[in-house]
Amino acid sequence: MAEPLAPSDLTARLRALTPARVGLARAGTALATTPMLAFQLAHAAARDAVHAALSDGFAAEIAGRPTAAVRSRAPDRETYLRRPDLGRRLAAESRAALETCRGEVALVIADGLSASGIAEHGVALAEAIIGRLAVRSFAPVTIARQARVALGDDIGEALGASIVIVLIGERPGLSAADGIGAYITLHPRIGRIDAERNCVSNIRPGGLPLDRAADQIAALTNAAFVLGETGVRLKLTSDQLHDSDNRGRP
Amino acid sequence: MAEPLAPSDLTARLRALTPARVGLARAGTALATTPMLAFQLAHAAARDAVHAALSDGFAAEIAGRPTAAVRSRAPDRETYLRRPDLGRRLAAESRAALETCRGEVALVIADGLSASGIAEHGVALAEAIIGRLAVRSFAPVTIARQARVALGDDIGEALGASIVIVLIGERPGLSAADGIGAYITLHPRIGRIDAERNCVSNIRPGGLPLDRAADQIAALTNAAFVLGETGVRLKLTSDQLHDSDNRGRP
Amino acid sequence: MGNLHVDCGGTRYRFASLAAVLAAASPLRSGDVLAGVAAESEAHRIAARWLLADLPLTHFVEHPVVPYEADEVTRLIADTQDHRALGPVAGLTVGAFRDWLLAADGPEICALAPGLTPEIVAAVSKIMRNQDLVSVARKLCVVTGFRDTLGIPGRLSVRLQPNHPTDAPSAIAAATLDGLLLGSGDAVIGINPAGDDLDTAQTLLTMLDEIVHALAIPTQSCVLTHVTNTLELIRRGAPVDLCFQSIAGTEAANRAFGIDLALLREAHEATLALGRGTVGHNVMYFETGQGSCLSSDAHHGVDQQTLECRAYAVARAYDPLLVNSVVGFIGPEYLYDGKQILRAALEDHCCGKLLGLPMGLDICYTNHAEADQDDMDTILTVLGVAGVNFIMGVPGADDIMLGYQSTSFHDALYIRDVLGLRPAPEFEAWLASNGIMDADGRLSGHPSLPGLALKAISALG
Amino acid sequence: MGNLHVDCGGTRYRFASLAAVLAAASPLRSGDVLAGVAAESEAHRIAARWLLADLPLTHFVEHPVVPYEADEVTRLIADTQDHRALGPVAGLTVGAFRDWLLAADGPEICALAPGLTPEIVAAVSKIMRNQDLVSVARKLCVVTGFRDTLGIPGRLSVRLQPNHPTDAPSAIAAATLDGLLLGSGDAVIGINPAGDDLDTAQTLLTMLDEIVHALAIPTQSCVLTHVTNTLELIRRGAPVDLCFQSIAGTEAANRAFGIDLALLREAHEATLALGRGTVGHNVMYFETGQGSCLSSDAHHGVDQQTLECRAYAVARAYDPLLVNSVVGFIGPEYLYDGKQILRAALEDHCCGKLLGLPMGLDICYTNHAEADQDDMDTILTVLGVAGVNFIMGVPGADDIMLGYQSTSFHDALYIRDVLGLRPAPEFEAWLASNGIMDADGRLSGHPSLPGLALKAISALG
Ligand code: B12
Ligand code: B12
Repeated sequence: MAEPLAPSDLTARLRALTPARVGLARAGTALATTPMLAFQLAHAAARDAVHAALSDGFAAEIAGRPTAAVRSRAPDRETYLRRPDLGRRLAAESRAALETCRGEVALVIADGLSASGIAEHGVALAEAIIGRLAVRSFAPVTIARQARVALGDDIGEALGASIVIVLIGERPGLSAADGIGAYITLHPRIGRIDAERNCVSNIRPGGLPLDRAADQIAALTNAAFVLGETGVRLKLTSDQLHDSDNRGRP
Repeated sequence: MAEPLAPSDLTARLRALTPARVGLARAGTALATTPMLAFQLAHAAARDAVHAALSDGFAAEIAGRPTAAVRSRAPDRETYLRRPDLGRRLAAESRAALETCRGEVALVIADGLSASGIAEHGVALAEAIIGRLAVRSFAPVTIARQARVALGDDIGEALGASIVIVLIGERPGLSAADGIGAYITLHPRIGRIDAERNCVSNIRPGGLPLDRAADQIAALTNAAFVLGETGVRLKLTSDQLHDSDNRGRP
Repeated sequence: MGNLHVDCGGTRYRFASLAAVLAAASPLRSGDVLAGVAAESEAHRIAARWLLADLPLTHFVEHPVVPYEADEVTRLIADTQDHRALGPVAGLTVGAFRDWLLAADGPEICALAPGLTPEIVAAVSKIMRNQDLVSVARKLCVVTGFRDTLGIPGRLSVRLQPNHPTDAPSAIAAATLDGLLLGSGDAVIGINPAGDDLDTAQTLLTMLDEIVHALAIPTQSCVLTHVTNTLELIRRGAPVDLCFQSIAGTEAANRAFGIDLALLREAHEATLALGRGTVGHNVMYFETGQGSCLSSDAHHGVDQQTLECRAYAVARAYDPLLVNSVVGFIGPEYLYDGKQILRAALEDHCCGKLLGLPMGLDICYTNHAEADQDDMDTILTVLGVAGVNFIMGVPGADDIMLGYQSTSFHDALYIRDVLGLRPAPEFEAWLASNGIMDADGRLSGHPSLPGLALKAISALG
Repeated sequence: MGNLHVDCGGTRYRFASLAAVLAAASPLRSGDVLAGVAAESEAHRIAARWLLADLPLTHFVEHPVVPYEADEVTRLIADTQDHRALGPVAGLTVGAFRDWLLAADGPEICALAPGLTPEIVAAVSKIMRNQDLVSVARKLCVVTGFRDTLGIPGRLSVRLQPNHPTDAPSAIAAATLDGLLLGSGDAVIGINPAGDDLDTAQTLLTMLDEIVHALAIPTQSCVLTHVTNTLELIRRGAPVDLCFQSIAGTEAANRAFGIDLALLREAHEATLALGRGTVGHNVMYFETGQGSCLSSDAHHGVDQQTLECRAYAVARAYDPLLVNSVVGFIGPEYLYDGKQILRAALEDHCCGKLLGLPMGLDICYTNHAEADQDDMDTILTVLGVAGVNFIMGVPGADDIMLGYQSTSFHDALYIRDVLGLRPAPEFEAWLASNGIMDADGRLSGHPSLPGLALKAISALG
């Protein structure tokens, strides 16, 4: 390290430090052909990822309990992409079905803008969260299709839940299409605004690992009950977020 | 005219000489708001004109004789616009129907890219042409929908005609959506190329008047029989084209 | 409201409100369709434009699109308008105002800014063609400063955006170094943190501050966390250069973002009090983007572009260093394809500048939108001609945390090259003295890399 | 042909021929879909690009996309290729050639032209982004001359297009005057005649010639009639400056246009023999445009952009003054919307220049296409940055005879203004001496109108 680095060594060093597209080969000042085509290939894949769907029988049960499959009012992917308003509301029959169930914590697994992360890690993440919040009563986990974040408000309201945790597929990026975002909202009801939620983002093996994410989600959930709200006023330190035994002492 | 013209007088002079958008008001060097919006309004109208259709019973008879309605293989306007190849071939039932008729001259009235000019002046133009070519035998005039110019080759072949005259709606412009183009092809058959046709264009009251157009079309038709071909080698002088008694002496 | 109707192309078109006219006059975009306020046909759209062109500018002042009583943004607009500044155009219609803008010179137009309201600016932009939005914008120069001077004509700056999905400092430092060596970073080195916790934010701020000081870079850093977090970080004594916040054009939409005007004022004052700027004292960094009001159901039936202009009215109350419209960021729900993104980018840039703001553009798209890198090239080229203050610089154009594609360090080199644009002067001198760029503004090919890299790496340690 | 396949993203893609690879590698456009040669998916398209990038340039010479025996355009390409000129890039693959083009300087690239074939140029353009097509093209300068000098860097010329539905001379003169007073006409004053008869063409040529000489305008005129008509007009002694013809990229498509290479040679020689040029002797004016081969069913399964490049190979055999791609002219059947038109315009411009041609662009659209004036503004701006030699100037952008919209005299003023571009030097001096433009290249506002107008009007009498 006392030796000056040659440019190519530097490139290698930078690339070892981050999955970002650093140290790219150039042609003049432009991107060289190889990284340019690699980008285009990744774009084609990411565009396909948007259209991936959860398989039909996906996660019929979780942690030994049956789940409830619900749909938003967006009938198909095309409509979903153009009509976020429909993705935020439960289809009438889904709402009716949920109203027969109850529970303190509503956990929602939703396709969002990319179903792949949810398909691969959604159940594991849900189980990790349930494990950490074992003292609480859970409503049946809902599997939501064509869902936006705010669909959790409708679900939570229907279930009479005190809090809703939505695990949703984040929009696919060029380098990863399997990110999950977790959005936590105390006292869910239709009309909640985003300032009243908390968010844990980029949950995936190449991003925030599942177990650390589950720690943070559990910590935020517990802290929400103590503070009496979620949202911008609920702030935790790194220690609090990463303490897997956190029981909600902000 | 010996007096120097003020710029505004010049603008008025220019505008009196041409329907083109000359002498437009400026804002800086850009187009002023009023002519800019007038342009946008014209564009909205022209876009609609593309989608105009010939009415259902349009021109059931011409010059006292029943016409034959035919369609190309493009089932609707959307397809027509994207598939010129389909607009060049007769639908199977149309081809079959025509094969039962005969005539030396096939006259086709076709919607093309704008039906409005055809709807307004198509019949009058057809009658003027028939009048000028009274010595020849005409097959039933065909009314063609979703048609391209080369549909005339299919029609002429089906009718066993020696020559086909296609009167077709030219693409609508901003200032006029009612132009008709006349395309004349000797010995029509599928596969004729454009170099084997002649064209008389911009036929409309604000362009080439109907009677002068009919003169030219008749002159070209007669000359075609004398020369034994249509296309780039068939050239007429102004005198020949504008002589309404022309009997084809090139 | 008066009787809003117009006869156009043989049809009479009636409009229920001024907001309805504005909305129908907007070029087609998916967000307005989603909101149910878009024109029903092209002819309807042009009719609305004719009507709009004939309305006097005063009409917009007399008829706020969102009620004064119901919305603090409307109150801010009305209460701070400097009617005298409107001077030369006060008596014009919207159509005549467009003509005036195209004929006037830059300083004349800039002088209007305190008198212009977002609605006036939105109205005139709706009857401007793309080329008008370029012509007018490029006459306007809005200069701001902190550790370097941004917005000087002939210059184009870059926000270096080194995000990482777990906010790993070494990864972020690597991306930062990559960008610096490619000439990016003069607008700001700004990290979007994936997480929301203060400790991480503080760690990142400290790291950036060390890099900036160790390498003596004339630029500023920022962690784009929520304004309440930045306030807390300031209290903790973290090295905060700029205070960031996303803002929107209605009180309700801002509430959904967890902010109000008082909070922004507090943040502005607290950041200003740190006195960390050297060449200037613009300390706020705002992000906006068409669609956010509608997304939080806080749009009051107003079209998304007019609302975007209202967000600029919020921004200008706090004297920002940077205002960035993240124009294709949310997705096709609001701007469907490359054409809509380009149009919105030109509107945002021109309208923001008319209101006196230092506009930059995050020229970008998501993977659910109908757009690709070719569209970005187009938008970048046109925005460059329009004189945008700054753009984003993301490694390889791929943001691995936010999940979208923006412009890259290489894209910035492209646009600087083809248009002869240069970095901010202080930063340009720094690039030259470190052998990164030569005097012509071209990558020298022989940067004093090792030294720089070593310094950067030791700054981390 | 070798074994054309590639493994990409976990799938193996096979291609039946080089033409199939080229077609699949093209950005999406309606004409290729219509021809049934477009890629089946985005992934398929990118796979074709990977494959293409790895092919050596020599491959294209060895495997003509249209057989040598069957097509005189192929023979022209093969028989006139100067292999030595390819020198520095002869051993490269397509991908490496792209890199080379981006790094090389203009003169180095221009020196390649005689060695480049249309297929090589088409191939590399397919793996270039929009920004690459701008960057590379703007380095290339192709200068030609007749009565003024066209294509000098920093200059942008305009074809004045004063068409009329019945070819009325006074109407055409009025439109011509309008354009001249707005600074247009340095590329050529060129009329498309509505009719096909020689007398009218001769009348129009004579009128233009009188205007040009009475006003001493350093420019050339043209009546864009069929080449056989122009030959006849030359025989008649009409004042022919330039010989026009539409051309295409295959022998069969040219036959549908009523031409072949021998006819063009004859026309070139006849026009050259008139010796009417002063500063230069480029006498041909060609128009091209993607889609014409397909339209006449003469495409041999080759994509429309590769065929367009082959039309340039035809053009360069006759040393043209002007080559104009009428890029959106035919309609959405071939280029669907503003995005496809822009992309094609950038390709045509860059590829034509690579082959050594003086490229202009008719930036235009029809009313059945998904495009509008905003798209034209965008395309014009980007093409201006790319350094296009000339554009069209149509009164108010509305061609009242051809039924389509192009760029206007005002649009030309816009692009010259925002990019600091000036007319051809001889024409610029003429504009200045007649008080039409001031020294900064701005409309002076006080042209010596009356004198000019009187002269023009008496020229008609
Ligand atoms: C799109 C987006 C936005 C858009 C949302 C508008 C829209 N209609 O989509 C805009 C630009 C407005 C936005 C704003 C903000 N965002 Co945001 N946003 C994202 C992004 C890139 C994608 C989200 C996504 O895919 N959602 C999935 C789809 C299926 O759900 P959806 O229902 O369509 O989207 C909703 C949520 O995403 C929500 N949302 C968006 N951002 C945030 C942030 C918070 C804290 C919450 C609770 C909700 C929320 O808004 C949408 C509409 O309701 C994520 C990063 C990522 N990779 O996920 C960051 C992200 C979620 N946002 C973030 C932040 C910090 C913000 C801001 C607080 C920034 C600021 N200082 O003001 C603001 C305000 C948010 C709020 N309270 O409303 C952080 C959250 C960090 C954390 N762990 O808490 C993230 C992770 C990115 C980042 N690091 O900056 N954002
Ligand atoms: C589009 C167009 C073209 C396109 C046609 C390609 C296509 N796929 O559409 C291109 C650019 C290739 C073209 C080329 C030429 N054209 Co042209 N073209 C037109 C235009 C603008 C519109 C035609 C239209 O709307 N057709 C109606 C639709 C529904 O029919 P379509 O089946 O889709 O179109 C077919 C015909 O239009 C035909 N066509 C096009 N031009 C010409 C010209 C002649 C002489 C013939 C016989 C046929 C023909 O080609 C199309 C495909 O088969 C007209 C002007 C106008 N306002 O009409 C000029 C026009 C018809 N063309 C004209 C000319 C002169 C030519 C050229 C001969 C120019 C030249 N010197 O090379 C060439 C070659 C034509 C040929 N023999 O093939 C003149 C004809 C003058 C006359 N009275 O004879 C016109 C009137 C315009 C002009 N003044 O320049 N043209």
